[in-house]
Amino acid sequence: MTSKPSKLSQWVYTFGMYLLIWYGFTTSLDVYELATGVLVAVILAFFTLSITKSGMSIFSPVRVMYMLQFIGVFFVALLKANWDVAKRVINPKLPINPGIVKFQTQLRSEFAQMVLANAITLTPGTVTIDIIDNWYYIHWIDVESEDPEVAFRAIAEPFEKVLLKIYQ
Amino acid sequence: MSITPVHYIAVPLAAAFLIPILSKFHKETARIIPGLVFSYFLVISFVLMRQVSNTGIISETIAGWRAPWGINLVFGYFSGFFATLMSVIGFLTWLYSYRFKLVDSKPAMSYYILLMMLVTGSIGIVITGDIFNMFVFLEIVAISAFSLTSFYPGRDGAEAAFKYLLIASFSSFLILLAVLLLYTQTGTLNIAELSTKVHLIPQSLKLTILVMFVVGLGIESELFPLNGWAPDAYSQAPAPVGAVFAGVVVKGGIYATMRVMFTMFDINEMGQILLILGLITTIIAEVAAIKQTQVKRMLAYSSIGQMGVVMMAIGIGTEDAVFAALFMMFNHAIIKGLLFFSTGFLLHNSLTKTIAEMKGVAKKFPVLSFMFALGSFAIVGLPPFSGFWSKLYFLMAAADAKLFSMIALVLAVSIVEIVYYFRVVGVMYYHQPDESLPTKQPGLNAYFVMGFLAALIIGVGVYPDLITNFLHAAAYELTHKTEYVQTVLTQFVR
Amino acid sequence: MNIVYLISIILIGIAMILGFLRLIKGPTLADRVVALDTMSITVTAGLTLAALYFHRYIYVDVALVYAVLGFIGVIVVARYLEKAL
Amino acid sequence: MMPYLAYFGQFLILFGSVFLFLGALGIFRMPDFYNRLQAGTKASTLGVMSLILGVGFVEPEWLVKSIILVVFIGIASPLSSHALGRSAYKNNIKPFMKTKMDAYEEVSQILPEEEEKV
Amino acid sequence: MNTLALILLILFSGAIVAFLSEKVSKFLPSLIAFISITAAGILFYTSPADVFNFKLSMAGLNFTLKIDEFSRLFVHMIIGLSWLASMYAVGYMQNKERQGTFFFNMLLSIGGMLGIVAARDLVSFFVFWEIMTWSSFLIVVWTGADFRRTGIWYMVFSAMGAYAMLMAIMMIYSDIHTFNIDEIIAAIAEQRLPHLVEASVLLLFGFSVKAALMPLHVWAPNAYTQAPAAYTAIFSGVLSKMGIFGMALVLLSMLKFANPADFSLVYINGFIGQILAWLGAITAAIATLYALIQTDAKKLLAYSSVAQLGYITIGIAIGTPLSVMASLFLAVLHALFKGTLFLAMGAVERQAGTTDMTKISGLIRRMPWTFFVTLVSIISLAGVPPLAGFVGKWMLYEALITNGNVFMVVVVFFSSTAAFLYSYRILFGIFLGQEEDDTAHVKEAPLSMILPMVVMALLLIALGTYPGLLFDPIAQGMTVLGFENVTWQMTVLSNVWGNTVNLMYISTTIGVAFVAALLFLTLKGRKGSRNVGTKDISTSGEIPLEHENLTYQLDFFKPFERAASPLYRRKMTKIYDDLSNGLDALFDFTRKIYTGNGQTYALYVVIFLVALLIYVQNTL
Amino acid sequence: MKRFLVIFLMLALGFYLIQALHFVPFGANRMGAPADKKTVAAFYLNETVPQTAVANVVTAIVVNYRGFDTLGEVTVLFLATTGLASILYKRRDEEETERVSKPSSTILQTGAKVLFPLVVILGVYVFVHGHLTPGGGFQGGAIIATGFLLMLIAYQKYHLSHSMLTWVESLAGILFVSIGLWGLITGGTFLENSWFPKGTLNSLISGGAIPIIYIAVGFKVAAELTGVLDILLSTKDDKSASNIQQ
Amino acid sequence: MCSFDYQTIMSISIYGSSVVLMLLGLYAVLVKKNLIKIVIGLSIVDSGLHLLFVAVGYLHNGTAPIFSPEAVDKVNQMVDPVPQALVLTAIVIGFATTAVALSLVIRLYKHHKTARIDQIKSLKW
Ligand code: NA
Ligand code: NA
Repeated sequence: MTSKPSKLSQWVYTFGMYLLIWYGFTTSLDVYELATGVLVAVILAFFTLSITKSGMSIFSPVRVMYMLQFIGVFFVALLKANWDVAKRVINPKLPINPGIVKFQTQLRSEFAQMVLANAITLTPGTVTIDIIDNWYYIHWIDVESEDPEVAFRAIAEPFEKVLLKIYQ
Repeated sequence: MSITPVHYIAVPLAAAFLIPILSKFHKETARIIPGLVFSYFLVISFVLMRQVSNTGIISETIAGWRAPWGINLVFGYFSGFFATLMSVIGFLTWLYSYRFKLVDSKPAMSYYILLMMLVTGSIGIVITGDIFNMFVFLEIVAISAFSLTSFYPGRDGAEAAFKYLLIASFSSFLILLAVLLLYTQTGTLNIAELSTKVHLIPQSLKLTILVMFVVGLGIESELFPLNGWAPDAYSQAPAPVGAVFAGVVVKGGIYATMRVMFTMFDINEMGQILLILGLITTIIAEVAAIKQTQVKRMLAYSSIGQMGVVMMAIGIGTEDAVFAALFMMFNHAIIKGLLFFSTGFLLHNSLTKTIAEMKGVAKKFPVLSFMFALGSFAIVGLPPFSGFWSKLYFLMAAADAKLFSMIALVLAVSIVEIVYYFRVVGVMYYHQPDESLPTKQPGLNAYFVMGFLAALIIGVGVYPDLITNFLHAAAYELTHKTEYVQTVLTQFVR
Repeated sequence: MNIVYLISIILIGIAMILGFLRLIKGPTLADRVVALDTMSITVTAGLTLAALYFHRYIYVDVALVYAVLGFIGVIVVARYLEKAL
Repeated sequence: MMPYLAYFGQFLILFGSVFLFLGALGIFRMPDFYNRLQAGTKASTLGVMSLILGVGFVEPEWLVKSIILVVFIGIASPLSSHALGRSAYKNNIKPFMKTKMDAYEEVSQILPEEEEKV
Repeated sequence: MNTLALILLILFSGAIVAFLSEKVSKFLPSLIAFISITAAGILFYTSPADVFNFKLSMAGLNFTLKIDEFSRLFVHMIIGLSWLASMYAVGYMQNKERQGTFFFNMLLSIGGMLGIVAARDLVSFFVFWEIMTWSSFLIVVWTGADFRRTGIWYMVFSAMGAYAMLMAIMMIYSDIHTFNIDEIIAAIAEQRLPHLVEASVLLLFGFSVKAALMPLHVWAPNAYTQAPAAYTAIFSGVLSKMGIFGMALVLLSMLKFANPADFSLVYINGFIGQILAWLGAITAAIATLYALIQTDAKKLLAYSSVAQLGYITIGIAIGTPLSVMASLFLAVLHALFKGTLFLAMGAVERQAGTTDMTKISGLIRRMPWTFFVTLVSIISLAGVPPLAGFVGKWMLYEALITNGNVFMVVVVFFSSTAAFLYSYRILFGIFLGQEEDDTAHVKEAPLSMILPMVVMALLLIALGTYPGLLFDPIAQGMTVLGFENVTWQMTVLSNVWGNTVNLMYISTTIGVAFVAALLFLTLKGRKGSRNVGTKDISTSGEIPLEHENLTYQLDFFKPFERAASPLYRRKMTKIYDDLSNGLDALFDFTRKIYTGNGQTYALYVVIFLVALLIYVQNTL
Repeated sequence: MKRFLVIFLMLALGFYLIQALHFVPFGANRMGAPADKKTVAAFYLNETVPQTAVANVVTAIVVNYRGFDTLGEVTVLFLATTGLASILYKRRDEEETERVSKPSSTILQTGAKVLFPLVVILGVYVFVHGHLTPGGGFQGGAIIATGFLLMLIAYQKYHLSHSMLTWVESLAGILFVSIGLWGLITGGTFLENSWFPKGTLNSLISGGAIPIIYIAVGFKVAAELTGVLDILLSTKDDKSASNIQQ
Repeated sequence: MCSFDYQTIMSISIYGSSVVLMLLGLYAVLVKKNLIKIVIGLSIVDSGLHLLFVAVGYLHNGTAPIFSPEAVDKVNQMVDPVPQALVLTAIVIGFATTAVALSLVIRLYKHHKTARIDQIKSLKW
């Protein structure tokens, strides 16, 4: 996210998200339900606008496409990695070489950093321990290399690539 | 809109919720509104007591569902006695502490709200007709009491409150468990309906439930060995709160015990046990009291001792004994109130609150000292003060039950009581005063409160019929539960 | 009963037991919390399955609330372990 | 269409419960905290997400809420794993055995050993 | 308005007014007290006898007050002595602080005593008893000198007594559901009172405390000494007689009316009487021993009072017509002479600052009136003819011998002889002998104090000469107790059993001899006396072998004390001290149950819960 | 020694508890057939829908049949916050001592920011649908409070407006009592529900005043629990909870 | 299966776990020295009791007492709603108590510099 979204865009985004969540909970298009949802969304948006960073621009078609791509990439990685975990669990004698490695990210958006961190955490073998000044510290169950570059490529590169596209 | 028992609860709750907002605009509302509520309590008590004497027990339904479907409030002579007593003590306590200068407005607001809710909760215990609702009110009282116990900053208040909380948690646990087991066997929570259904419970389970009630409510009624919390709480709470503990809170516990043992069950099932517990409580408490160096702690142990005697009277279980128990509670409330109130100023600046610090205060505070001495004379049961009559009626009830060894022990313990009260009076009057201790003079409001209590003590002492008819009616109502049950289960006030 | 559900329930049940064993074993508080975290996730799954089995939509709400509370509970303990509370 | 969606849902349920089981097994069998964290929470998360989505497919009316649930778990579960891992590290729970590499040591403020045993 | 109620109301409201009037003027309380008692007295003596009857139904109980012929005897004592003492108090209390409290309590205790003797139901009796007790307690501690030893002991012993009475009252109540004494007596006669024996013993225990019978006497010497003299006269003179009144009520009124067919009861009655009589005798003897070694005149008189109450108890306990009459006679006399003596000592204390006999002497010249009343009272006290004390004692000997209690006669005789020895010391220790330098400024007490004392002294002289003056009311009172045919003559007392004692002969003979001896000694002494140092004992012509100074003032009875030391070794107070220390340790141990650890309290709760569950499930 | 005593006590207590539960067979019907309405439970099951048009019987009991309990319960919470404020009250000069800052990771902070609205909306959903789904004021309020808890622990310096909390809890409480009193004023009983249209079963607008009360309760509970958590979390200098627990 | 049928197992496991929870909590309250642990013990006791509340209301093959559209005809299967209503109150009260307890612990620790209950007894006898 390079430029700060306009106030209105922020409002609409926040309100829309909240109304969406409300609909998710109620799954009902009843007039009263929706009216209640609107009321809730407006009031909550009023109080939480300060913590929202995004605007409506996040829903540009390109970004939505990349988002879908990210989900795809993520699911593939997830399945692959879970297979790995399954093996480890069934046979815990597999070679493990735990350690904590670090690498630098180019993502600047807090949200994007969080998404990346979560993606890393959710793919087995790695847990994001911390992010300090754009450096990720990752607990890696089988450290392949201590070199940040190598670690980055092995752990985060596919995710970051897509995320950079969404949040640029 | 006529006055009904629910006003006892609804009005203070509305006030309690209003105070935090209103005191944002005007700080004084935090102490004025509770005063208005307490005054209104007096009005309610008066109106309802008249109504009871005209038409009998009042059963009010809540939310439009008659018992047992909904919760109901019951106000008869028995509940009315407690509610009125609590209202009066509450009002006096508020008046007494009206001029308290609390450092800033926030704790002051807490103090008055908690005080009001302490009394409201106790009245709730007394007027509710539902056993689970009674538990809720017990908890309202408990939470307010913990906070008030630790009201003064510093470590000892917190210590006392923690012990109180720890032990009171056992009480909640046991009462709740007992209520649950009762519910599983009878399918109801209404006290009146329960009393018609407890015979359905298998004997062994019934005994377990009874034991849980005895222990759970015994904690609230300060029975030995369940009363470790009490001396600490009484002595650490602000003096007027001590008066409320003695005059209101413990009465709530005793009321609950009586309601459960007499109305829900049959007193004969646990009477013997309560009798013996009461006796042991009295003996140990008075023995501990005589060894105290702190005045408020001494008063606390003394209170426990008195409650032991009340419990003995409950254990005897006859109408006369209940009458004596009610009379004792009335006396205890007003006399302990007077003692705590006078102590509050006599030891106002004292940090340690020891008896030694009251040396020769009579020279400086003749009226306060006189009040304390009067309270001492009354509480040990000397005629012509009100304490004498309750003691006499208790002994008569015990004599009727041929409990001579108990009478002997109670009387022996009374000697101990005389010694420690008179010792304090002696220190106050017959020692040289310590000039170094500047103490605050009470205001007119405090004098009025103490004067009123003193007048009551002497008035009832000289002319006990001021209240005996009323107490007889209350005792009759408790020991003949048919009217209660009938009224609750058939009467539907809309 | 659908065989799929039966197998699922058995697997979830075993998962609960295994998690519980770890919860008891520890050895550190962190280990127990991890076990608890896993168990709370498993319970969420179990609740959803129960909603399906009993055919009561409202149990999904229960699962949702359970998931939220379980998550925040773990976060609290984690922060507590960091001595940040 | 409907039965196929339901069959897919049932497959997801089965798949999910297997991973839930594997996750729990990992929690149970793995030798140290970090491995448990790694093995346990991930597989369980995948498992629960799959299972809930499966339920959504079996009962399409519930799908929206299932997705909400899945999204929530998808965000929350890694967060809690991360928080746990971080706090365990700061609480001096060292990675198991022959750790060669600890890049975090220099930047993290590990809490001192408790000086006062109360 | 009922006269009896009015009298009590005057006294009680007078008490409150006196208490409050202190704020107005220091002087006012004493005046109000005097006026109240005067008013009560006038009301009592101007009303016909049958109006003293008062019934009240309150709080579900029936209260009955009635003054019969027996109580009337005591009312005379109470009102008479109180009136004189309150007159005395006006001067005595002058310039003292906290007079309001003093007169408040004084009036209350007087009202209490009147209530006691009038009460015809046990609750009223107890109420008045307690009012009398705590108000006298407040006077005892009024000076504040020794609160713990005097105040607390008095209260503890009083409470023990009162609660024993209360226990007895409750036992009676549990049997017949009434507190009315007449109904109780009727029930006793019909054998409807199973707890009669226990109740009687407990009641007597309670009365013994007030009568300061061994071993319950330890409070008395201190209490009598510490109370201001104006009150001690009442305290020792009539208040302690309330114990005697109660004993008479139980032994002569209640137990005597037991159905004669009930042999066990009659036997027990006799048995209880015997025990009580022996306690009285022992009390008399031992208190006399202690009186002998006192150096403080008030303390000496206090022990003397204990001893005298011992004799009086004997008479009541023996229960024959003659012994009862002797007792009542002695009771009235004791009120007079001990009252006078305490008042006199109060005057001495007020004027000379102390009653310690080692510190003052030779006050006869400074306070002649006081000396005169003291002399008269002491002669009466010592039981020496011609004054009335002799008559009373003689009657008692007679009663005891007739009843076969010969050994008791020996004890009483010893005590009354010794009484002469100790009372003689007051005379010499304070009034006679050589004047001390620092008492030179002492003046005679004011008239308001002298007057009551003189009145009482004159009464004593009158009664000594005409003891019959008292026999009439006593005999009338005794009819209430069932001694119906006791008749009297001026000099000869006779009754249905035919004992005849010619008092006039004996009294005249000994009286004449005594007066002659007194004159002789006085005249002789005036001729050949010379002044020596007050501590100079060589004048008696003997060389002191020991280092003690054996003047009248100092250690006069030291040789005796040493000889009798085994008798003094075991002090009753020591036993009570040990007892109270033991109890104290026990209490201290017990209170440690409250360990302060909240967890321990929680453990108590669970232990108790489990114990109760086990008990209930296995026994009920 | 004490340990053995306690173990013995626990065993004995367990024995008697189990003995008592022996009379409460698990899963047995103790209510009787609902149509009989012999027990209160059967009455509620049978009568809730016709009488109140509330789908969730528990809600009908909590808010209406036993609404008085709920008022008491809300009061208990209110008193807890009031009491806590006084127990942990510090005079202004004491207030300076700040706790040692141990910030959480940015990941958690961002996550909390993202999840917070979701949790709050969930809470609102739960208490608004208290009469339809398993939920209600307490549950919803508690969920909202956990949302605030998340923020409080993710951001150590997260500032809550106490004035706001006070307003919310007081107004909600007043609303509850006022609805109760309205019943009295209109000639009925306290907390009377019949003055409000019932609506149709299983729609948002149903159950008369019950949803309104539950919404009030939801707000009140949310504010109170949040207040409690805030007080507990913000009143520590160096004596943090983690230190006490050793 | 054999002698243990489904109902017995459920009964033992549910009642058993609630009793065990209560007893474990009580044990902690009575034995643990640390104030926080004691408070946790109290909470565990509460939890056991709350579980018991829900358990006694259970009906075999019962369903939640909510007349949602798919369950309007299941009135005979619905579990006892009353204990559920009661337990709600009990939970809230338990929470309030715990909150007050914790605040007291904080204050005690501040003043006594310890959280050992056996060292916090300046009020005794
Ligand atoms: Na409680
Ligand atoms: Na609790």
